[in-house]
Amino acid sequence: MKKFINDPAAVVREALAGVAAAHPDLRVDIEQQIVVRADAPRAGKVGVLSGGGSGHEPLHGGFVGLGMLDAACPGEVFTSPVPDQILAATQAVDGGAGVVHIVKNYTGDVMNFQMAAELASDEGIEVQTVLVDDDVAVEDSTWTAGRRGTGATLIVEKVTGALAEAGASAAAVAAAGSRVNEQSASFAIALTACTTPAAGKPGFELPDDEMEVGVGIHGEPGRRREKLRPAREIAAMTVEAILGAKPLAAGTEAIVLVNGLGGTPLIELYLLYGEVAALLDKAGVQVARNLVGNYVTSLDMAGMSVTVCRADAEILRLWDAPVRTPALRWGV
Amino acid sequence: MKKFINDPAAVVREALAGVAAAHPDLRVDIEQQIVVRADAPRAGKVGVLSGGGSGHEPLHGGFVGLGMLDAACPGEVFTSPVPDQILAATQAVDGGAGVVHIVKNYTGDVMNFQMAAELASDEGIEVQTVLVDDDVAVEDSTWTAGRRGTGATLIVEKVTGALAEAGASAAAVAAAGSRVNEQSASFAIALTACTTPAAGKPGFELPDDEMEVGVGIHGEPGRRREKLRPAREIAAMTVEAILGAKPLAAGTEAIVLVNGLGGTPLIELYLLYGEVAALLDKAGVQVARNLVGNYVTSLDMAGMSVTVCRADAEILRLWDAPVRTPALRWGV
Amino acid sequence: MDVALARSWIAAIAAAVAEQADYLTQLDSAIGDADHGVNLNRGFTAVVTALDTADPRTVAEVLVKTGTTLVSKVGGAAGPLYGTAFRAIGKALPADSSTVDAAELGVALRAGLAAVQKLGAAVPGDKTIVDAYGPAVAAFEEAADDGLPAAARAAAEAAAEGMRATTELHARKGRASYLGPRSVGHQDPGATSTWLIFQALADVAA
Amino acid sequence: MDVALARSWIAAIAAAVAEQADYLTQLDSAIGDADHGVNLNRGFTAVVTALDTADPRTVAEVLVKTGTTLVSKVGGAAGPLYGTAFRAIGKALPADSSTVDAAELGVALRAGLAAVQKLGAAVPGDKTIVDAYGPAVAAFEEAADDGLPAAARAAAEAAAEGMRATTELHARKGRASYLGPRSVGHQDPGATSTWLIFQALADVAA
Ligand SMILES: Nc1ncnc2c1ncn2[C@@H]1O[C@H](COP(=O)(O)OP(=O)(O)O)[C@@H](O)[C@H]1O
Ligand SMILES: Nc1ncnc2c1ncn2[C@@H]1O[C@H](COP(=O)(O)OP(=O)(O)O)[C@@H](O)[C@H]1O
Ligand SMILES: [Mg+2]
Ligand SMILES: [Mg+2]
Ligand SMILES: [Mg+2]
Ligand SMILES: [Mg+2]
Repeated sequence: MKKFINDPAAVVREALAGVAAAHPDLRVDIEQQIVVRADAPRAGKVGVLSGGGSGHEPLHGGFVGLGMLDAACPGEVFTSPVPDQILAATQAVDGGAGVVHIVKNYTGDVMNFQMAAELASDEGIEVQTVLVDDDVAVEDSTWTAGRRGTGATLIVEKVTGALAEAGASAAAVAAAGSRVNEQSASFAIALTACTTPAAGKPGFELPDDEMEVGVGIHGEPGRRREKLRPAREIAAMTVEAILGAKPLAAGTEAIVLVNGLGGTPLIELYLLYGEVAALLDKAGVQVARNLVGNYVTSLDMAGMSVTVCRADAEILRLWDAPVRTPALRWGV
Repeated sequence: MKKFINDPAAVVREALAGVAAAHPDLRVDIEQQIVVRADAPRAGKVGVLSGGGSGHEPLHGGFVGLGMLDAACPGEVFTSPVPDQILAATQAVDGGAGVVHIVKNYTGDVMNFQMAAELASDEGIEVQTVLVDDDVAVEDSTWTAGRRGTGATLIVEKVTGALAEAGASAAAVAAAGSRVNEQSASFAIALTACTTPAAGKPGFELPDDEMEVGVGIHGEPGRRREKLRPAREIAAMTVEAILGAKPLAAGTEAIVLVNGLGGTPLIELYLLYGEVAALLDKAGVQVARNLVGNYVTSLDMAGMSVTVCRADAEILRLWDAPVRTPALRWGV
Repeated sequence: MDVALARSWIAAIAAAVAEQADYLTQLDSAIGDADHGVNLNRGFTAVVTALDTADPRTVAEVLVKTGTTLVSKVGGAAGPLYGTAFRAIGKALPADSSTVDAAELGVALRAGLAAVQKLGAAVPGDKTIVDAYGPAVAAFEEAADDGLPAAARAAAEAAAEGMRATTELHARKGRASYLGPRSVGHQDPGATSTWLIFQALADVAA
Repeated sequence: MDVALARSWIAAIAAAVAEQADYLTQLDSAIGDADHGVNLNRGFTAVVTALDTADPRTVAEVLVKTGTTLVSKVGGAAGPLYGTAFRAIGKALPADSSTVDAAELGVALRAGLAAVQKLGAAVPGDKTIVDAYGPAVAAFEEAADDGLPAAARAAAEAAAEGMRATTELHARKGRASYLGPRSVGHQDPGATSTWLIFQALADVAA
């Protein structure tokens, strides 16, 4: 295993120490593993927080700040945070107006956040939960734990954060988050497996001429394995899967994310974005906003995901609202 | 070779098509391979441009925009741009006040930019050149082509761009760029080789327990090969090399960049940043500003570089000035 | 089972999980996210410390403390599931008696299974903890009249069989379900750790 | 050498570079940045097209056009160096005569070398183009009295020898210099392409 680490068991805490050193404007509690906005809690403002396993950086800690998350609670690598930790973050951002939990749809995340919400409710904090399940590679059937939460999480966090910043109620913030989720679809393809510090070796072996199609962000193999194809065809598979699952009427505006899984360089992501944009254009979709980069990652996995979010005027307005976080910043 | 590409020979042009699609506020000339700010040239404003081989994204195209570069001219992968291309970019940003070329110190880059500067001068455009050679792994002796330009390029581009935006003369902008370069030192370590699309396989084979020390950003092997060490020791080697080459008096303020070479995930870069910050703190260096991420890359290389730039009040003021580019944005 | 035996059981689980942590993680690597062994090892290490500190007076307290600690230290799917299971087992035991008999433990184990299924909504055949836990409880109940050692041995054997049978199953819950039919051919990590738990009981009760 | 032979020379270089592009790139991969073959191949492909379009009337024009095209298509170190060399060679030839003799070509090749050294500041032994080009020009000059075929053959042999000798050299110029002593043991890509250029001359002049 080739990583810039000291001890596999200490990676998350030591990375948090780096976050603390790099961003003095965030409050990082390394013991509790929570990252909180310096000005939280703000009386009367709905707190927005998210969390999940580590290994998806900049998600979620990189999105804490003005106009986005009030707190993040990163678990161990690929392991959802524990209820105590989520509760601590919830308390840290509760300004009396309720707290919105943004939860990616994984069994572990859902259960731990649910337990934390119960604990918070015992303490009189109103918690609303937005479940993100945008990954259309996983058919939502009795055969699975449901669709996974992936790239759309970023858009949900941006939109809910902006709405909370504007003073909306917890119910309104949560409703907007759920709407973004419902209007989003993602699909991912990997060229290599990632290596968790704990396992020390790649999760699977992929021959030089093959790719995993329909992967998640936890290093698991995808829905199927196929021969490696040119970027143009990969983009087409991806866009077809997305529009197949959540069709968009011609003329619809969308926010599009071409996201790297951690080990894919920007030059390839831009090349893919060019292909994706051309395909969406052909399908009559108007790309109103886009983001190209490594945002919702899977450690060092070489791979990419595409997220398309149907956007109305409200979503675009909230997307454009000022944001000041380590990984996403504009307007301020 | 596992990459999201169509044709190795078309990677740069196709990635530029993606840049054009993603950033309608930039003018991208795919034929000429140049990326230009929409409002260039601005009468009376010094044009700041940079270029070099592709494969270092977001450098340079990702830094074109308000408060930073007016144009970038990306060559083929790891191949400096040609004089015609540089000339076209120079003409595109010449507002009559002269143009500053920011050139990383490589034989090819230096020669091509020099030829372009001569062509521009033939056309009556005053060109000033800032040579960046911050990589202290390469001793500046008769035995080398001189120190390489690496991470400090970002800081030079930010500072010169801000100064040009503020209306300074070409000579003043170039002088500030050279000062940043002189006050900067970088050192890089790689865990894997990168693969250029043209070569189709990694530049070198590195055993699982070894690292290349003192690498550049072109996939070449480093100054020496060593056993892989914990992040803490790697950070120490790096900081020692930097402070050894350009010592900083206790209390000195610095801008610090912990940079990934393209294949290293953010969680590792933050972990490294924590180590680097602690070491600099121990050495009495005050980290006034920092940046952690993949900014000056070498395709998919797993590796990192540290850049330390001694910063005075003017440099910090220019660093903090508003910037609005695809890869660096604040204050606007 | 008295407090000492209950604590031996937990200590034996902790030892087994520590020893098999890599194995569990490798199983999870094939069809999940390569953290099951690390997670449980972190959890049971914390449980051992927590029990030393708390010094519980009843079997029920031992098991509730175990569950509570797992919930707050493990995370992922296994943390809430095993945590809730141990809490439910503890809560189903007589609250004030310092020993419990095999029949009482059988009832409590059944309550633990119910809690896991309530929380995780898995049914037999979904390729989860339930596929080892279910048969183990049934075997335990059936042999409860023969005393704890026999019941625990029967439970461990049934858990092992259930665990092995998960290999051929197509996962419908947890991360492995994302793989669809590709989950077939791999033994479930959670069912495997469940077997370790029942085997530890058999070992200390023997 | 007349215009047709000059164009055959360039065409032969283009063919050799195309055929050896991977080899040159692999050599550059070991001590550089793995682009030398791709770069020259792109450049000489463009040169062939440019010559077809320009249809030059003199040997000098052929070579100046070649150099100009290389400068504007290759990039990197090799583009300016080879581009400047061919431009200097062309400019050193009689501007209006449609044929040049071996002695005139020798003088021009020497001017090309001087231009390369002026631009790149490399001296013999630096592990560069100069290490093949220098011996080749010297051998060409020495054999010029025996006519073009003999002079070109001598130059190609000397270039090959110079190229092979770069393997043992410690680079002091270009990217390979960054490797320090680790550059030793690898043949220089630029010296190798220089040999291809002189070998192409020997082949067409034969
Ligand atoms: N809904 C569920 N009910 C019962 N057991 C489950 C359920 N979902 C997952 N599991 C079990 O959890 C195990 C994985 O645990 P672990 O790796 O620790 O958590 P995670 O999947 O969050 O990484 C699986 O092997 C499976 O046995
Ligand atoms: N200063 C120089 N003078 C002469 N030749 C040089 C010089 N620097 C580099 N070279 C030659 O250029 C070759 C590399 O060319 P190429 O790979 O195309 O350019 P780059 O090094 O910019 O990638 C080297 O093998 C060497 O022979
Ligand atoms: Mg997990
Ligand atoms: Mg090059
Ligand atoms: Mg797991
Ligand atoms: Mg090269």
